Amino acid sequence: MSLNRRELLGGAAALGTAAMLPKAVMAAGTIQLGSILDTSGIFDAYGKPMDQAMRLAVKEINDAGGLLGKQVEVAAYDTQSDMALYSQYAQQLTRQDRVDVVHGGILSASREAIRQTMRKTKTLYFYNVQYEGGVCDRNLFATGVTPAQQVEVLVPYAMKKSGPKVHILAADYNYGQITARWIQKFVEDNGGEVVATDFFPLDVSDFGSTITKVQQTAPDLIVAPLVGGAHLSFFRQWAAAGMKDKIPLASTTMGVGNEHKVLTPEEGNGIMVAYNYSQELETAANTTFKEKWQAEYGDTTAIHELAVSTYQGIMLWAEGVRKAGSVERDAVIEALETGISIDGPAGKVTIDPQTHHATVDVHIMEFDNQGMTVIETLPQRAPIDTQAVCDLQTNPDDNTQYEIEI
Amino acid sequence: MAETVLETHGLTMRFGGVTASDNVNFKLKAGELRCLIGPNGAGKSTFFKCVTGLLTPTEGHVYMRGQDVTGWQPHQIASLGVGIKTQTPNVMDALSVHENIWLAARRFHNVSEAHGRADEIIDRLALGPIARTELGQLAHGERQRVELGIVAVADPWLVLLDEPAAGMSAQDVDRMTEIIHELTRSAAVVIVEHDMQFIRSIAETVTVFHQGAVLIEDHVDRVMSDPHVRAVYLGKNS
Amino acid sequence: MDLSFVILIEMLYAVASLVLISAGLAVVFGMMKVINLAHGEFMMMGGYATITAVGLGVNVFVAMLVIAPIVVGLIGLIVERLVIRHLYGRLVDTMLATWGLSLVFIGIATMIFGNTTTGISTPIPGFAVGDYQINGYNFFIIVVSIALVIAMFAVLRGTRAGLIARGTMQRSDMAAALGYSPDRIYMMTFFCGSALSGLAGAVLAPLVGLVPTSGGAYIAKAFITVIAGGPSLIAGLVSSATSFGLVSQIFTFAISPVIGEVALLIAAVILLRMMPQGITGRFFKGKM
Amino acid sequence: MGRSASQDVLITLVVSAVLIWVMPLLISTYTLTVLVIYGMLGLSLGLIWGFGGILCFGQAAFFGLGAYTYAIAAINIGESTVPMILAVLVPAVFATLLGAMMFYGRLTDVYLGVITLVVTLILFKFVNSTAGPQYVIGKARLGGFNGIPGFQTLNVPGDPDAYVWGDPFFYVCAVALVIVFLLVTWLLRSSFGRIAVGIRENEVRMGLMGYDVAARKTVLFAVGAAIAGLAGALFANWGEIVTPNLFSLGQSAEIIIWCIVGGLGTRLGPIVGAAGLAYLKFMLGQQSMVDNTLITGLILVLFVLFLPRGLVPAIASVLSSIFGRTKRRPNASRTRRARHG
Repeated sequence: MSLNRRELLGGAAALGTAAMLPKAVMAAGTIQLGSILDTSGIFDAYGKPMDQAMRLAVKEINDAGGLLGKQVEVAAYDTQSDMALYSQYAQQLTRQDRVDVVHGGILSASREAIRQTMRKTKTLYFYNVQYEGGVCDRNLFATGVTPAQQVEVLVPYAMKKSGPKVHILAADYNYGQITARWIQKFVEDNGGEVVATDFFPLDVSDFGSTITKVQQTAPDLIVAPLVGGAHLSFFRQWAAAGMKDKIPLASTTMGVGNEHKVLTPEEGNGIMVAYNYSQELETAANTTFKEKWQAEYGDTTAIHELAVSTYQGIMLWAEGVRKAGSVERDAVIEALETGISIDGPAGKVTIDPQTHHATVDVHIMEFDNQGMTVIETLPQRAPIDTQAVCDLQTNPDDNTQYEIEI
Repeated sequence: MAETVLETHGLTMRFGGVTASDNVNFKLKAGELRCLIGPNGAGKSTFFKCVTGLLTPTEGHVYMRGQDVTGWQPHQIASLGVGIKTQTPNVMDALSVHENIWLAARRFHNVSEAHGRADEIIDRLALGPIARTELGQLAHGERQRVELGIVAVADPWLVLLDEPAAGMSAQDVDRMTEIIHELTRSAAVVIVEHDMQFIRSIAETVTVFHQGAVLIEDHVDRVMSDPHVRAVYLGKNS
Repeated sequence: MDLSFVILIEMLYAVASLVLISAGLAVVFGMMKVINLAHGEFMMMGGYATITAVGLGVNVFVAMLVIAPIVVGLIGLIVERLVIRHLYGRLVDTMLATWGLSLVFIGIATMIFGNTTTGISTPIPGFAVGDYQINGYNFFIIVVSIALVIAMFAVLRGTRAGLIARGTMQRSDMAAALGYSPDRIYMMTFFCGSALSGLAGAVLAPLVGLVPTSGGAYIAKAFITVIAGGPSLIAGLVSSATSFGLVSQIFTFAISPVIGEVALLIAAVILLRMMPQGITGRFFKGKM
Repeated sequence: MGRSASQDVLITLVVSAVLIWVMPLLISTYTLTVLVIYGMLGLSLGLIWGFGGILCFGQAAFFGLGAYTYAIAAINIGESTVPMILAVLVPAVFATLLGAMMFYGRLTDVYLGVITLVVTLILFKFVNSTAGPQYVIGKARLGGFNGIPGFQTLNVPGDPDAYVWGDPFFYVCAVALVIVFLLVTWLLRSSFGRIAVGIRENEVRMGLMGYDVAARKTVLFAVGAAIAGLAGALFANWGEIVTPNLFSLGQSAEIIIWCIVGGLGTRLGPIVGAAGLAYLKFMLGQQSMVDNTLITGLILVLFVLFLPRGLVPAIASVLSSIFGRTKRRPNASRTRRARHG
């Protein structure tokens, strides 16, 4: 690809547009942080707390005197759960608002919709969401957990508690497909067997036949990376059929958007999960964080994994800026690549220079009375899945989302 | 001997258990004007619909100029040069008189010829003053007249009319009679009607339908005096 | 043996839930020739009404079977008075207006309840059939929809209101000529239709997680079932729900839930292509 | 039509030239591009619904099909010219088959609506469940819910490295819309277009005149689909990603709303409706006071109740009453009937 020509044309276009436009009024001497999240529409259960976390983080930074002596100003857009608006607002943020960094994107599709725009316009981009892993792009930092980080610890634990025969029920999209493969790998690595794998599109909400089918395969354990409101029905119908005490459940997704607060204790108790964050984490950092959230929003029930990832993502970026002494993209990337870490509400988060992903603490947890009780903490798990395919140190021009061959 | 333009062999149409049209054999010569009469439910409208392709007969065949057209679509039958007018006015209400007639002419002629033909028919039917008016705003009689114009503009050799005089004023009926006579100069005409007054004024040969079958087929005067026909119309069984 | 019994129950359940999902829409369409595209949102509101009532301490069955239908029926009444009544006889316009209303309801529900999935747990425990566990709530849904069909039949056959309703279905002008105000009949019909939608949403709520956009999942299925059923209210509803329910469950068990849904949709296309007036337009003409 | 053909073309060209020059001064070209694309999509439904009486609940199916065809072909071919052509042809062929099935089956209004809706749902469900690695066309993974990113975007024909993007892409889209608009104008002035309007008004009569109604509706339907497909391909280029949402009922709904709000039975209405509402949606995303779905819904309800003919006819009648021009009176019953088609 002749990138030069493209950049030339595009650059000229951007310049031309900017010159003609009434430039967004921005106070000189502030740092612009762009945010692009679904705060309305069907994904707003994820997006709203993320937006709150973002604003909380920025407020904290500003209250402490800002970055490099400048205040951080937020330019936030609501993409209304509409993929087309991601492209539009990404252009708005990069070409008109000319922000210094963009945090945001929820679904993988939304990330892919804006990632190239960020890259082309050389705008540093943070994607702060648990996702399927494998994105290799020097311009992007992904601070959420990836499947291997979760599955590697969750599967052995769950199998030890139940048995070797595993049935996988996964959401039928990118994330579910990739996670299912990782589950299969770790089940086999631990001497188990996957008896069946079923995929469900995100709008399937009737699991009656599935529950019958699971009983035919008679597994010892179900691992269910199911996603979203419709799939929540599975856990409810599973309990309603009286299966909950017969076959244990584990999930890599349940609870990311606080879904466990919707299930009753009878439906939820005992489901095994592994995440970076839980509201029930009994650490000083988490207590402080919840107090700050409480002071700002009055209610901490909305905090979830993705909100905390966002908060940590912004703090990592801020740390990078401090270290670089500049908001200029390349300087910040270099600073982040030194392996910067912060202590977030969920523990220590370190940037992995090789992949631009994060090394985080992973907690094995079980649902208990609509909370997530930490059973075991595994500190500083590296993003081994992405590490297997991506090395930005030797190949900084890489711009691919790899599907990791296992 | 004039050519046979329309012929049916054993035309039968059943709806569930009801036989609406029962083994009808019918023959029409070129240039002939024929009225189909009969009380309500006698099967004349069903016969009409089978002939025009609006219904596909259960049994039997329809021939036009010797060609088997059984089961053809209305548009295929119309394309042969058959003009059809259904019972209720079937026109394009949001279009003007001229547009309505032009569309009919356009089927068989190119754009400019179609304009010429349309203008000519509009003149002939004295529709000139309302040529640019939308049909939705016209009176019933005028709309019926426009529909006849639509039929006439295509130069048909066979014209099938279902109750053309229904709901019209005496004056309108007179004009209608005139137009139909004019049509017979170039085409065979079949009229489904039960207005006896109108039939007397227009018909020579009439075919009487009763209970789906042909009861009698003869000159209008003889039919009118036939005791069977009278009985049928008065509802008695003879 | 156990397995075939379980599958049989699943099939019955599929048919029953289709009946339930479509009943409200069928009543409104059958009587008024109005297609209420906000039907799914009425169901969604039925679900929220139930959850809210249960949250306030009401017995779950009272909430589902009494409170939700009444609440949604009243909402329907308001909608009918404000919007639908101005659009009678304009099929497409009512579709568009109710479509707009569905968006409005989604918006309002989002503002009140947020987009977080909520729900209540099923009030009936599961039980074992041989080696298999089945969801006891499925039986409840089957029973409710059978009761519903019988009730609809009884009302239409056995009551004065039903007689008027049947008359209106056949010839709306006749009812008016007999001195019954069509305005009132339509108002009542829309109330009943909305209440049925509310009931369906309420009864299905314990099985699924509820979000303001939940209605969208139902409307397409209900729409297809009602149209494919054709002009006869009960016969159409039952016959098309049965055909679609069976087709989708057979494919679900044989292959996967997605294929089941696709099979339902393909069956609808084939059915409508073969019988453009719906099943009852062809086989049950003039019955109810 | 009131004006002569050449006048019409001249006015269209002048007005669009002015707009293409002025609009980028007011709105960023990136946003304008998508407004233009949506305008084209609105026009595609406006043509078949407003002038052919075919209410299609699944116009988004053709839009999505165009976008996916482009993306898949572009990945496999690596040059954008053939993919662009395919993106127009594939939806048109698909619509021909679908249309023939429906129109020769004499399906009308609601039943037609159900079939188009169902077909859209099938496509959506299918594409949505293609996340697995087994769903590959040539080199292109279908990607399921996540869609397909990273395909070759529009290039100067014959030179795969000369990308057309940014401002130039806007001009390409704008000119494409003008060309499509002129083609639609020409089509509607032709006998074919006038016959289509006749069919919208009275199918039976047109059949009795000897016109093969089913064939003509099928052709019109395919033309609409081709335009939607072109819009889809341009959209794919604009967003640089295609996702199953393009096929969604929500997308179909929006197209219908654009037509209603803009005005049915006009060529300009659907374009104005599409661009206006899409821009409104874009503006609403910058506030969080009121839920945006609510506003869209309210607009639709209010339009159906109070301005059922849509904006463009309403403005036209206001203008003509102010300037007292003896233009043909816009007929209310016309749009009404069209909708019931």
